[in-house]
Amino acid sequence: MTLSTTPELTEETRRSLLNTMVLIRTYEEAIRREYYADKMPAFDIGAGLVPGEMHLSAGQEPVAAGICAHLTADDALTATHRPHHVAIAKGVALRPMTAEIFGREDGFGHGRGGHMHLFDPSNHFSCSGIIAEGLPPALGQAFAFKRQGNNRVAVAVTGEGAANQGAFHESLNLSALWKLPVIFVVEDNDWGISVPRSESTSVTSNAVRAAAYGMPGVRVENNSVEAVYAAGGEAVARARSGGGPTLIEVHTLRLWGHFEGDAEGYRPELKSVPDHDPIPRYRDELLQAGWLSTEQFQAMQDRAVEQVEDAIQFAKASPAPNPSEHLNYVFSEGVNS
Amino acid sequence: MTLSTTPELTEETRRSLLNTMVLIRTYEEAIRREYYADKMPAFDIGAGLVPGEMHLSAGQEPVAAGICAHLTADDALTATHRPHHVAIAKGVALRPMTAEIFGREDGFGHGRGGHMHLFDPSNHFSCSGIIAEGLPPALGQAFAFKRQGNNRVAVAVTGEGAANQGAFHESLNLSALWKLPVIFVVEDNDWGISVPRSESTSVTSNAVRAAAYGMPGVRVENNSVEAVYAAGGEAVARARSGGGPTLIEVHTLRLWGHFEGDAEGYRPELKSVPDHDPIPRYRDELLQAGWLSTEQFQAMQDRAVEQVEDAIQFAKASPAPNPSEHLNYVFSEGVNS
Amino acid sequence: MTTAPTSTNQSVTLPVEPEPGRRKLSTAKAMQEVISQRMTRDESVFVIGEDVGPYGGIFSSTTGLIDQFGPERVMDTPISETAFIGLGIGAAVEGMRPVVELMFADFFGVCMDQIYNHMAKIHFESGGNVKVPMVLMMATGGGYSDGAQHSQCLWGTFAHLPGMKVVVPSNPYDAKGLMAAAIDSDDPVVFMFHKGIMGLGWMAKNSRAIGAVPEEEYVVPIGKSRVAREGTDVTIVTLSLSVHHSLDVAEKLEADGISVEVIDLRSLVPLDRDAIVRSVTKTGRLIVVDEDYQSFGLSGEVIAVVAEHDASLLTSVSRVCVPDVPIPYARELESTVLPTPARIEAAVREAVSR
Amino acid sequence: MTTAPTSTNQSVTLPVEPEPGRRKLSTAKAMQEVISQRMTRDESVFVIGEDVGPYGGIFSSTTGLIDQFGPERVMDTPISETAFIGLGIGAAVEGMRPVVELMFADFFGVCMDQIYNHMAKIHFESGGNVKVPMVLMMATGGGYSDGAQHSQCLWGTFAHLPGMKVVVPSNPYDAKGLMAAAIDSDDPVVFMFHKGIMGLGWMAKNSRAIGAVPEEEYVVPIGKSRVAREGTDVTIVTLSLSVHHSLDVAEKLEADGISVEVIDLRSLVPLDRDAIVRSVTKTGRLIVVDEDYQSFGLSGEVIAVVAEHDASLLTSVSRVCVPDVPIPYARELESTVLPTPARIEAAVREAVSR
Ligand SMILES: Cc1ncc(C[n+]2csc(CCOP(=O)(O)OP(=O)(O)O)c2C)c(N)n1
Ligand SMILES: Cc1ncc(C[n+]2csc(CCOP(=O)(O)OP(=O)(O)O)c2C)c(N)n1
Ligand SMILES: [Mg+2]
Ligand SMILES: [Mg+2]
Repeated sequence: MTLSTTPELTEETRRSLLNTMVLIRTYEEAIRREYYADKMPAFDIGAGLVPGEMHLSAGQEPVAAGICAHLTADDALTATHRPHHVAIAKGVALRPMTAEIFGREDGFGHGRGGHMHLFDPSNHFSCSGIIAEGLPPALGQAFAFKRQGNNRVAVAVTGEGAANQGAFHESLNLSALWKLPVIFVVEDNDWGISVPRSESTSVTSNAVRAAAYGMPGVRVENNSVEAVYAAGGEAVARARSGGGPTLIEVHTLRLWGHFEGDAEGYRPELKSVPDHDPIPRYRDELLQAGWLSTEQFQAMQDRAVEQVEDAIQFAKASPAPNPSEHLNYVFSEGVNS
Repeated sequence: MTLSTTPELTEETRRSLLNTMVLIRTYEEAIRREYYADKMPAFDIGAGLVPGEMHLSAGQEPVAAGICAHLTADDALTATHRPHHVAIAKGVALRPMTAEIFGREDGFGHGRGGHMHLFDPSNHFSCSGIIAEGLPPALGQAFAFKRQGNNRVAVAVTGEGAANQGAFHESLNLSALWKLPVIFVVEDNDWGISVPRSESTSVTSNAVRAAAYGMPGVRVENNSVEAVYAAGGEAVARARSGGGPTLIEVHTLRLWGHFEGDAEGYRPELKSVPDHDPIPRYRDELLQAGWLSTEQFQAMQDRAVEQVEDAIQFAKASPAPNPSEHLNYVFSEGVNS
Repeated sequence: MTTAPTSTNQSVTLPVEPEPGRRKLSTAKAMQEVISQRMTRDESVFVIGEDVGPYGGIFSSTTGLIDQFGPERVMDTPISETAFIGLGIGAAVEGMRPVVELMFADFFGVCMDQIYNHMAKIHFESGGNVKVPMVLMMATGGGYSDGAQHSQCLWGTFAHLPGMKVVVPSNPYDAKGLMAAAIDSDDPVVFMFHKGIMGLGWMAKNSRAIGAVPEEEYVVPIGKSRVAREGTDVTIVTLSLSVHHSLDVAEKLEADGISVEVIDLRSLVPLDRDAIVRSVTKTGRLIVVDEDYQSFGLSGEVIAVVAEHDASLLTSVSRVCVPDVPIPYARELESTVLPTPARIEAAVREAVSR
Repeated sequence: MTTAPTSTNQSVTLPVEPEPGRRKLSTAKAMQEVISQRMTRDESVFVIGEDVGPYGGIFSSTTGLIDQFGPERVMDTPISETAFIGLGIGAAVEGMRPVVELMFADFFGVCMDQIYNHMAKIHFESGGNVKVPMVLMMATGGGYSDGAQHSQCLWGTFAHLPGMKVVVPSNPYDAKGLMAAAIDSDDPVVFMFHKGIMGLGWMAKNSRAIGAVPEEEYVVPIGKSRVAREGTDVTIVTLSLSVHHSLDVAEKLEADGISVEVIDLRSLVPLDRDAIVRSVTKTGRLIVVDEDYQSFGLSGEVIAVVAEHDASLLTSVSRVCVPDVPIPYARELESTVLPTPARIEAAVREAVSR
């Protein structure tokens, strides 16, 4: 399988895309390791240093890397229950993010939020665990940017399962109507937990749904980071220049379970899934074309491990929140009810 | 303006369509009369024999007549806050319906429901005042019919404003996916209360939204009862034969205010609205073509007045619900909480 | 997010509850006035919702604003409550101060996730780093035969879920001052106005729906109740339109030598627990009058607050609420389930007879 | 609608609360079993929801059903709660008996209109002419760091709104019998199962999440509470997982000579008011333990019920609930806001020390 590479990309951009993907994967592997470290042999979801549900994004790195390459810290992005890859690609700092995932005081939310509720105001990054409900707030961020008269944009990421939720429809209509600078990114990984796309979605491509709102829609096949990059570039440019919203669906891959601990009995082709891993594929392509050396790749990996392990050390060293402060942060002035 | 008449229609069918429209209009005019009768000179929404909000359907008769001509009492229909026209066309009995609108004991809901909550089980007719939320239950009725293995269908009627609500999207997707025998009818009367279609909807025709679900979509222009009849016939036949759902949007006309008492300051072209009244237009067309005589039309009107006034008399003669029974009907066995 | 405030709010501090003066306004006009004043002063305030533009709000909460501020700052939305309430949240997160109207409280079911899982929780989940300074206003209440889906109060439903303030004014003066406080608040505020207190020309109203309101801006602090009438025999704890019914009853019963104290809560969250306890301590009798459903709501909470303080204050306690039945359409039935003056009067007479 | 029942239910009457016997099941298995038994007997029963098919329900409420009954009667849905709950309503109206799963109670905000304005009100609005015999089941509760949007109980929210029964079992025996009653009921029933009582292999659980369950069908009538443990010093009124915590505490305190009575409510609607009053009359002390948010919910209602009966029974009253704060993620914080055995024990000791 060859990727449709975009001729005008520089070697550097290509390496940078790969680098982002490598950093994400390194992160997800490390979180996975930490997640299971103290839950075995009898898996207990609430036990260990990283408790609760854990939705990792391995395989979906091309979406994050390709879209976020066009964004700055001033742009906004809302993510889902599966937020790490886009957070990292968006430039969210690994230390406070990881501390939050570990439920520590130095986390973004002082341990109140957790892995599905990461808020980085300096990056205008946020996420939510309720399906498709991250879309409407992105509209408001885009609305504020438009009112400010600058060219900042908002990206709303969601899954293909989420595209059947009412909030999806309402958000696309309103953003098209008000010509808001939003990019809707649908990550089609073929599954919504155990439900295959064919049993959730009445059409084969969500891109066709863009026509229902008079907005451009594009489907990127093959989990190709360069094709995502191209589609994202066009959409972001359109939004920045006042051209309104775009819908991008990317056919991507959920390499692991829906959440950690998912036995995936419902996914018969599970064994062949790793063959489609986008990272070795892209790496080999760049190596073959001479755009990447083995040393460069090794350095990428080393740097990624270093950053990730630093963040994990930081998280582990951070204190737990003080239980006596359990009533804080409900309201800004401190009253509760 | 001429209507696109459907050649194969019999004279009788044409007269029957007109007859339904005349009955509906007669009904709405009578309700309007009764509604205002004891609210003047100072309009008080809660006063009089018919209190509360009142959404009348004058101008939208072609939709009701054209669609319901294909339905029997065994088919289901869910309507909106503006339910009278489709109720009447569906064959709902005028006496208990009117008694309910007057809040009387002999009404369908013993006075509990009112004008937005008419339930006629023998006709599988219901309505709801929450925008687009009448659609999902229609799916369930269609689902039950499908499971029963008969060829009954469910029709879900809604406004063009409602087509921007999340429930619309979810319902279309699920019905297409499960090939449910549903017909979605969008009444595009150009307005959602005071908001024109152009300020609510990002596309000019909701029929194009059908493509987002892989279902057939058709837009009927010009408020033509015969074109509605044709589109409805096709859609109902498709649903009955297992072909799944269809979306029909009809460009219709809200002849009066959103609700009674609406001054319509927002509708500048108000004065020209009556010129587009579909009933005199269709009547003249049939008269001109020789498919209707003046006597026949007069008889239609007389019969309509008779039926409607009978229903109103019935309602007025019906006792008010007994206040001591105010806790009834919460649960079937009588406990409340 | 908090890094990009666009607020041009020049406010220092507004006077707190000044003398009402002599100018009379309806509650609707008082709301329009204060929203207009805040919009004038603060570019970051804008108004969105269904029919808030040329129509001016179905219950006149926004009349005239579009003429004054134009369609850039007063926008009609599609019927997409989830999308436009979410839009308000996102704009608030970026430093704006949206005033969003949900036409009827009854419609919360189509958009509650944005309200309670997002608007109300983002500040907490972010450990205080992201603020959502937004007002979500909505009409509540029945009494004019609008049926089971358009007559509900539902404030108990909002108040039960943490993270949003819940404000329920009863009169024009409070509506203006509480709306100013709501727009100023860095926290999300649900502002629930009963249709019967708006002073609408087309709906029967209590005469107190029109009252004295200062022209200048001021705040009524959120979380402080008001003694709407002092009395010594019975405490009625109530809010919204029921305050007026209670005052009517209190006036009537004065002739019979029964002295009724009426506490207007003004907000459910925060709940002025001290004021409740203080009044019941004085009168020794408690009646909660609430147009919301009786069980699992405000009325139980008020009683529990007193019980936790001192249960001996509850030797006389009763509730006048909607008895856990949907609001019926027929006038004869609706007036039976609503907390009418007749029911309130009966409850007071019963209380003092014990 | 009522004219077209497709029910093939052959039931006469099921035994009411038979002896539990010796066979032990988890709550999840007890639920699967009874749904399967009803489906076998009644063609009109079907199951829909997200991941209820091959996955078997995220919390194992439907494991095995698709193998037994096939994809015609056990259907995975798109993530479209409004559409598929509405589908359940429409099918129920036509005489079927849907069992619909909302994966987490926390998601009610995306579909509440169908639930509270339709499922719960159609029977009333139709004057009793249209029945909605539907079960809406959902997982509730926290304790495993799932954060503010996946850990809520929220039963107070459902119970406040009229027209739906609200059932909250605490153990396998009750879950089976209450589910049978729910499927049999001609009224809509919200069936809320705490994740911590399901007996899942992958989650810490109380040992009582596995218990004796008869193999045959039976019903536990909806609306009748259970004395989970008799005692004389303090009454704990509670439900769901907190029943087990309360029993653990009661067992522990027995050694100290403190006798705790534990009332398992089993349903909020109908609420077994008599049983509450009866127990508090006996013990003279009331503690409400509730994993839902404290204010404007169940705990206030229970106290109000007693106050209305006889406030002198409330000289010792307290609440162990979630203190009006979203459920925090970090374990240290979450365990501080949940009604843990430690908090319950402290409340009991405090009560008897007075
Ligand atoms: C409103 C709502 N319904 C259901 C869920 C439970 N849920 C969490 S993730 C998920 C599947 C999402 O699928 P998709 O949108 O394709 O995203 P993916 O997990 O594949 O990234 C579901 C059903 C939820 N969080 N919110
Ligand atoms: C969820 C919800 N939002 C808002 C309303 C208030 N409302 C009632 S009718 C209406 C306009 C409906 O427009 P449309 O769907 O075009 O139907 P029409 O009135 O034109 O027949 C609105 C906004 C409602 N009833 N429900
Ligand atoms: Mg997916
Ligand atoms: Mg319309």
